[in-house]
Order: sequence, then C-alpha cells, then structure tokens
Amino acid sequence: MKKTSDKVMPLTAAIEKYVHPGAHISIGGFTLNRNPMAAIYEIIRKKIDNLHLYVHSNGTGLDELIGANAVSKLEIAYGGNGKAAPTCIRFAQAVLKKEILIEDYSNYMMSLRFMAGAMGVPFLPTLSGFGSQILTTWGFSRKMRKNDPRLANEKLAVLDNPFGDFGGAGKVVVVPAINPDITIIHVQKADAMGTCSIKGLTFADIEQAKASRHVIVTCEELVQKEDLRHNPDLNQIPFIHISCVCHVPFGGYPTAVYGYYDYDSSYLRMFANAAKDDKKFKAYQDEYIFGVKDHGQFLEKVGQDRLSAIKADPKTGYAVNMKRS
Amino acid sequence: MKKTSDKVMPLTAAIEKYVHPGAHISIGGFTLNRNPMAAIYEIIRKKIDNLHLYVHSNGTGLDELIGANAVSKLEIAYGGNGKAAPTCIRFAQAVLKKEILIEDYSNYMMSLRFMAGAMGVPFLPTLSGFGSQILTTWGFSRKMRKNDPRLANEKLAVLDNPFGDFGGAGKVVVVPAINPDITIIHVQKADAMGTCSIKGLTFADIEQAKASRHVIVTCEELVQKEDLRHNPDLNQIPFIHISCVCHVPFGGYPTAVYGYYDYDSSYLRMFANAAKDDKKFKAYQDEYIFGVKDHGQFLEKVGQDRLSAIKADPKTGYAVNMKRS
Amino acid sequence: MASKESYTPREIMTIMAAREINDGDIVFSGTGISMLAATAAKNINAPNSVIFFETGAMDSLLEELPFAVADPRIMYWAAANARLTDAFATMQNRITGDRVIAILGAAQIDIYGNLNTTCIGDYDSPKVRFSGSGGGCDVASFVPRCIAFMQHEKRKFVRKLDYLTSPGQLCGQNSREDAGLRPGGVSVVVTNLGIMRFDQESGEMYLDKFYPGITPQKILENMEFEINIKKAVPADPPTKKELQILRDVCDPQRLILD
Amino acid sequence: MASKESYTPREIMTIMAAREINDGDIVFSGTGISMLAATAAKNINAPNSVIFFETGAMDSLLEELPFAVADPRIMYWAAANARLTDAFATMQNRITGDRVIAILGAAQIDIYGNLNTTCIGDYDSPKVRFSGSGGGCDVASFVPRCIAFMQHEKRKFVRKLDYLTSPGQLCGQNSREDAGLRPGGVSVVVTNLGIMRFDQESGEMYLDKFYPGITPQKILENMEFEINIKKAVPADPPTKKELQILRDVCDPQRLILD
Repeated sequence: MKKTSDKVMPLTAAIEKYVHPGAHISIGGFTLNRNPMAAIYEIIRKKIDNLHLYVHSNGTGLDELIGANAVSKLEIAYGGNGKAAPTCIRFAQAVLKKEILIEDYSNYMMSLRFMAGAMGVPFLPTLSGFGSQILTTWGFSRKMRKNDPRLANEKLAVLDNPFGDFGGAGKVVVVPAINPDITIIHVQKADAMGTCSIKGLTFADIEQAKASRHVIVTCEELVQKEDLRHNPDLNQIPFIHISCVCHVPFGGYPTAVYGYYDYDSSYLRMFANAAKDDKKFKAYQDEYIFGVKDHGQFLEKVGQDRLSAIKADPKTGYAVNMKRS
Repeated sequence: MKKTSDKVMPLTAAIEKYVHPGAHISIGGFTLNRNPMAAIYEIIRKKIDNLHLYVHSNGTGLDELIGANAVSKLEIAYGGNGKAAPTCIRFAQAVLKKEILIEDYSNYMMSLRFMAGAMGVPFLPTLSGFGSQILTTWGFSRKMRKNDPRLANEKLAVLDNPFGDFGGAGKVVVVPAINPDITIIHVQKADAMGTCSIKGLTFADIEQAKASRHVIVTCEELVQKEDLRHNPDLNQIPFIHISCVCHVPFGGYPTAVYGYYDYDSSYLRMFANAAKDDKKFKAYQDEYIFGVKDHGQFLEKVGQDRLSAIKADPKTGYAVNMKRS
Repeated sequence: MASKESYTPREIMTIMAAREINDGDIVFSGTGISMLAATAAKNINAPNSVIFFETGAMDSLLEELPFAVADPRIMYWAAANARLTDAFATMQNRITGDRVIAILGAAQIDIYGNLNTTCIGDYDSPKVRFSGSGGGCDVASFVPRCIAFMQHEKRKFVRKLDYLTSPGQLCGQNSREDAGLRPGGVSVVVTNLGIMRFDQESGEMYLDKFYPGITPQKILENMEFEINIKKAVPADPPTKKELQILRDVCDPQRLILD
Repeated sequence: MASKESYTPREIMTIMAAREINDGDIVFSGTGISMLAATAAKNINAPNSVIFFETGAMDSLLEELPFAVADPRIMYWAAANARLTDAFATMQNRITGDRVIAILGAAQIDIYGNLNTTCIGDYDSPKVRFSGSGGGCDVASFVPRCIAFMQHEKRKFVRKLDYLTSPGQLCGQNSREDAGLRPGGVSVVVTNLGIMRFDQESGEMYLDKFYPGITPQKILENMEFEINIKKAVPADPPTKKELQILRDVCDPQRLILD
C-alpha cells in the first residue's frame, strides 16, 4: 500500500491532475535559472490554455508558455532572458498584438504579493512605486477584476500610515496577496513527502509555494527522507505545502540549476532566434516540444554532448569556462 | 593596519561603545536558547540601566537583565524559561512592583514588528488579536509614546482592508516597526567582517539584526571568511548589517547553543531558586556576575565539569541523555 | 466495553486530547503534557499527524522530550528549521492553517473559551503576573480547532477573565466573526474531570463527557459559571492499548506522566 | 594632467560610473556594463565596496562575469544567498539602504531623471514593449543615489516619457517628497558623451561634464529637451592606470568591453 505521505507521481499525471485550462498559475525560478521547464513543456504538449500566469522576473519559461498561446492573462515585473533576449520576444509580441492582458508590477511588489499569500494576509505594504505609472496605469479592467474572486478589486492601493509619519513614511503602497491555484517549482532535491532543498538563491520560490493551493515540485534528485533530515537548515519548504513530487532530472533545462548544470546559452539563443519569426517558431515548437513525447525524449534530442557541456563544476556550482554567447 | 572590514573587538569594548543607558535594545534567542548571555552579564557588570528592551519570547537573558534593574521599559510577548520557570520570576516581580513599564504583544506581533523594522516599512499587517485585550489594553501612555520618537504614537491599529474582503479579511491589525538602537545576538559562527552562520532555528534573530541601527554579534567560533563562503546558503546575515564581532566561546551559556552545548538546567534551576528571594538573588549576582571580571572567569567559576556535561553530541546537536530537571 | 484499567488523571487527560487529533492533522504543540498528547496521537490514532512548534521546527524526531519550544531537541531531524514568522504564517495561511489543531494551556478560561495567560487582577496593578501571550493569542486567532488543557478548578473556570489574552468565541453568537476573526479558537476543553465543547449557535461551553467516577454535578461545582450538562455522556475510558502505548512508547521514563 | 590615452566610449562610460562609487558603498548591480563599472570601482577607487544583486546574493566572488542577475555565477562564494524579498528590504531599510548606490539602464529618461523601461507608445496599445520594471521602480524608490547608464540619443532623452516606470525627481521641486518618496532616484546620468546631474532645488538635469572631444552643444543636439550647460566642465579623461585595470583586471577577455 502506498503510504499517504508518498506524493511521488509521473510529471504527466501531475500536470493532468493539477493544471487546468483557466487556472491561476505561478512558476518558480528567475529569468534563465531554475525554471520548471519540464513541467512547462508538458503543459504546452497538453495544449492547456487560458492560463492566468503570475511571475516576478521570468524569461525562458514565460516565453515558452506565451509562445504556445497557453497564457491569456499575465501579472509580471520583468520579462527578459539574460543576454539572449533582454526583452522576451514572444512576450513582447503578444503584448503588442494584444494576445495577452498584462498587469505590470515591480519585482519587489510581485515578491511581496507572493509573500502576502504565503503569510495569509490580504496585502503587504511597501514604499516602492509612488509617482510611477505602476500605481496609476492599470492593465486589467475593474470589470475583469470583479468577475474573478481570485483577483483583488484594485491593482494596488495607497494607505495613510496609521502611526502618523512613524517610520519616516506618511503613506504606504499596499499590494494584494496572490494565492495561485497551482505553483510549479523545480528544485535540486526533494523527498517522497515533498520536503524541498534548494541550493543557491531561492528567488521567491518559497513564498510562491507557500501561497499556492496546490504545488507541483519537480526535482533533480528524489532522495530518501533521511538524506534531507541531516540538516533541516538547508530545507526551505517542508512537505505540508507540497501536493506532489515528480522526479525529473534536467527538469530545469535549458535554464540553470545551481550545483547541477548551467544554462544552455546555445539553446536560449536558438530559441530567441526562432521566436523572432512565426514560421521558424512553429518549426522550433514542432521539433523540440510537440515532436517528443516527454522530457526524456527532449533531452535525447538535445543530446548528451550539450548536457555534458553545461555540467556544473562541483566547487563553484556552474560550468567553469563554459562557452557562452 | 587594521582593515576596515575587520570588526572584531573585545566584548567589554563593544558593550562600552554601543550599549548606553536609556538605549532601545533587543536581544536574540528564545527562552533558554541562544541568548547572548556573555553580553548580558557584561551589561549588568557595567551597571547600564534604564534600557528599553524589546523581545518576543525570552527567558534567561530577560530575567537577568530585569533582576539587575537594567530595564525600565519592556515590550514583550512571553517571559518564561522552560521547566525551570514557566513565568520568569524577576520579570513577574518587577511587573507587580511596577519597577518596569510593560507593553504586551503576541509572539507573532513582536516577530512582525522586527520584520517590519528589517523591511523598512512602518508596519506590517496580521489577522491576530482581534477581540483580545492585546488590542485594547495599553501599558505605555500616549504621553510616553509622544515623548520618544522611537515609539509609535499607538500600540497598534486596526485598518480596513482596502481591497474589500479580498483575502477573507475585512480588516487587519497593523503593528508598528521596531528599529532598536542596538541588537545583540549570539551565533555559532561569524567571520571578522560580521557575516553570521546560525545553526538550527534562527527564531527572529535575523529580523532583529536587520532592523537595528547597530548590531553586536558574539560568536562561538570566529572563523575565516573562507569558511563561511563555501556555502552561502547557510549564512543568514551578511556582514553589512553588523557593527562588531566578539569572539566569546560559551557566550550563550547557560542557554543552549545548537551543535555546541545544551542549556544547563542546574544553573537555570539555581537561578530560579535564587530569583524567588531578594537576599538570595543578591548573593547569586554577587557571586556569579559581579564576583567575576568577565565571561572567562564566570565560566571558570561554573567549572569544566558542568561545561563538559552539557557538551552537544555532534549528531543530534544536543547533549544526549543529559541529566535534566 | 473497555476493560477496567487504572490510570492517573494526567493519563486520561492525555488520551482524551490525543483522541481529538485526526490523521493528517498538523499539530501545534507546546511542551509537557501537550507534547505527550501529540506523541500519543501519532502512536495510537493519527500516524500521519505532524508535530510542529511556533519556533519554526516542523516534524522533528523528538528522540528526547523537549523542555521548552526552543529546546535544541526539536531542531534535530526536522523536515525544516524555519523562522518564528514562518511558523505563525503556516497557521495564518488558510491553505495550511485549516489543517492545524493546537494544544494550549491557560490560567483562566471563560464560558466562551477565551483564555487568560497574562495576569490576575487589574492589568495596571496585577496580583499575579504570568508569562503573557507568547503565541497563544496568534494560535487562537488563526487555528480552527484548539484543545485547551485545564485543571478543573473554580478559580480557573471564571465568569470574567482578568485579561483576555487569546480569543475564543469572545461573547458568543457572531461576536468572533464580527470582531474580524475567522472561525476557530478553543473548540474543546480537556480537564482532569471531563470534556467540554462549545455550542455552534451560542458559542457557550457545554459538558460533552465526564470521566468514570466523575458526575456532571461535581464538574459544575468546580466552575464559577454554569454550563449545559444535558448532552453530557460518560467518556469511554482509556483502553488497555492506549494506556500501554502511552506508558511504554510515549513516555517510558515517565518524564511527564509522573 | 592625464596622459592622452585612447579609449572606447564604453571604456570611458565605465570609468566615469566607477568614479561615482565611494569606498564602503553597497553597489546594486545588474549585468553587462553596470557589473563592469562596479568591478572597476572595486579594483580602482573603492576596494571596500560591496556588490549585490536583487536576486539576493551579497558580495559574490564573480570569478566569471554573470550574464543575468540570476546567473549561477553570482551564487558562488557569496557572503549570503538570501531571497528576493531580502534583497529589496536591504534597500527599503534606511539603515542599509542609505549606503546603497545603484546602477540602472532605461529606454527613456526625462529632464527629472524619471525612467521608462516598460513600453514605447500608449500602454494599452504599445509600439514597443520592453521587459518592464523588474527591480528598477523599487530601486529608484528606495536608493539615495542611482547611476543611469544611457546612450545619448534624442529618442532616449525625451520631453515626456511614454511610461514612467522608475521615479526620479518626478516633476521637480518637492514633487518626489510630496508623492511619498524619500530623497533618491537617479542622481547622475553617464552617457557616451558626458555626465549629467540634477539641480538640488529644481530637480532638473544639468550638464556636469563633457568628455574630451565632445562639446556641450553636441550633447544638447542629442536630447529632446534643453538642459543647463553653464556649469559644465571638461571631464578628466580616464587615466592610464584606470584603463589598465579596467582592461587587464576587470575584463581581460573583453566579454563586455567589446
């Protein structure tokens, strides 16, 4: 009998179970690092669409999802992918063509919104953004906000400081909590119960996971419970927050996973080149996403040579002297 | 020439430099764990008084400071010291005798107040405390609050949720930030620049340090910078927040320091017994605090046997099968 | 029928509290008897329950009983060692918070399950001072189910609290919701004499169960206020198996049971 | 007098920015040329400056130049790897925030040092879409001194921004304070032609320095709006030593300089 604490399932089943058309979804990682790419490619293969996507700074995962027309609404601080695409190409195009509705925040605001969701408070305050159009220019209409109870009735609000000018601030900006239906993160190690250990920067993954109704974890290594218990200080997310665990080595590829592999800058450049042209982009998707049945086949297509070339040096956590462009 | 990045100084000089009568101070740790005891004994020996003390749950350090009449004002959630004193004895007595002014909050509220200070916002919201007297019964007068710009004009406040009932809350309690003049924490490892690595639970030490104008770190081990750089994931406080570093082995004694030593329950019991009686308590202080010139002499008085008895087992981090009472 | 085992008041209290814990519950625990009740539940009826502490440790191994919630014994072999703010967020957050059951103690309780852990007498000139809220007020604000452990004495079951530290049903009816709180607070009181619960409508305490050898009348005699005893039934006494596990597995050294 | 060295526009920009960084400053850096300026400062004039990233890494070793602020290269040998929320709190908090100097870039800048990194054209029907604020708006809100790196072109120095992403002096005078912001925002603009600062009173940009071979007039010709050039003086050209360190120590592989 499967223990109730065992949450391991195949990635395809996890996406099937938790990611539905129209879902409010958030994905972990930052631009070209630790994006849950295997899960994202599976969402695309399953043609799940109409997603409401929440990210702070994202790049690779964001542009694949938008390029696949999976996203209809987007709340975001930054859409860029490092040197390969200072502004994400399909993202920019979708905004210009009005294929997605967008609501712009700052990076701190988006992080605070996930944090508010994780804390269980309706909002958090910041002193960021006064005077900027982030406060005054809204992407989502009031009507749209009213029709979805998962959205706050306002993009954000300004409150007087109830303590006068205590703390050197007469007023604060408050940003509404985000509690996604589903968050997907990719981590270095997880156990079958779902406890996660992230190596290197955690970005806002911890807050995103704790804010979410359901959480899919994909992991490089599925380890024994004991392996994670030796040092609980290195485990950022205890199992109670996690819905299911999928063991997907190279599940962050082509983004970097600290201590395991680097980003594949040739893949990111190939993607960026394809993204500039609709026909080329369709060919790219047909070959690399729809042309394979799962992440394993995708990695076979990429080939062992490229995976070896990005292998992380155990000391520094990245591929030392890797050819980058 | 001493490098500007070298912040190491003797504990007595650090207390001299940063802890002044009337200072607003916070101390790290929780009840009987990782209190900065060496620093606290030094404050007492220097007869620094009129302190405004901020703690969440504290025990050993709190009761020593109050017993020494060092504290005139206290903001606190919990004054207890585990099995030895479910309510801190000198603390309770000082409240009854009105020797200290006290303002009661909850543990989460105090933690959020440090967090607000660390974040640089005037307040943070919570859904805790509605209907409780923590909201309605104030210990500090409005006049006192008005006379000290370091205090908010109100103990706390209730705000309407600007997003309606979004997040399932029509209103929130907001608690004002704390930015102490000085915070003292005791950690397992620090380097000369002040970067800290805490093992085991961090309680609210990180927030307390980041909220504070000055921070004294006492550490079990003063390590080379290189020793802390191998795994930055284990360093919770980077050096930019730290004013000075004092190398004080057993600096948390008689409280526990995870991975190094356990609490000394016989000392805590001896303290609790002495605390019940003014004469006995004076004798205790004369012997253990004023009768020694520094923490080194204090430890000599305690004796190697007792220090050996509480030595932590390297696997579990505490003294396995230690006699406790 | 349960066999007639002999047991101490502390043993029956622990077992009655353990029975309140469901499999899969996240158990917010203090030390002492609450810790023992959580451990008993895990070993008897709720193997997948998870114990956690306000200090931030989740699912610690607890090879030795901790003497405080900051005891280093709770830091070993945990799933994660987090911060104080994380621990409370776990309860304030509805996604995880609704799965939490908490065990609290208090110096005074009233008919609405409000708790006092602050002082006896006037707040400005108290006769007795206790430790204060700690996490009590937070937990009672956030968590849908709280077990209060109390000694059944008149001075503890009082008509009016000297200080309301942790909110229960406040003054009954919709007053908890009106004040801004979600449903929750103390939902069951486990004493040395019996088990009290709260009426859904009125928010008032009533007697649910009385222990073997105890009468509802005796329970009323040990309270300052009157409660409904009409629904009260005898409690099923601790079973042989429950007692055996409690004694042999949970506290073989009788650190807390004695 | 500095000797007559030859240098590229990128080299002089980097060195001019590096000179803005004081010893002990905490430098908020992006990648590319801002990273190089931070490294140059550390190697030339501010050995105790500390580089950090919005992603949470503090004082990373940077043995290889990172290509993004989430590049794994910034995670190695840092003093601490924290969270996004921690990085921004470091700047929002006055105790540490006032010691931060930030380096930003933008698609458009106006006379008050407000920045646009969001879009060209109307927000609802843009002609060009950029990456968005990222941390830009936060940094410009929190940090007392920001260096803006810009190419000196008319389409970038505009009379009116298409979207105000990151607040500078807003509309001058006390408008920044009136809006709820602390003093801060872009305090110096470093371009391929010269260096602009902002008048304390009016909040308006003025020409502080023009590079060798560049005239104030040429600078005006490359802007949509007029600025005061009366206080402008020639910039001290990069010294031999500055150039040597920049080239040989900071970017020997010319990953960014080329």
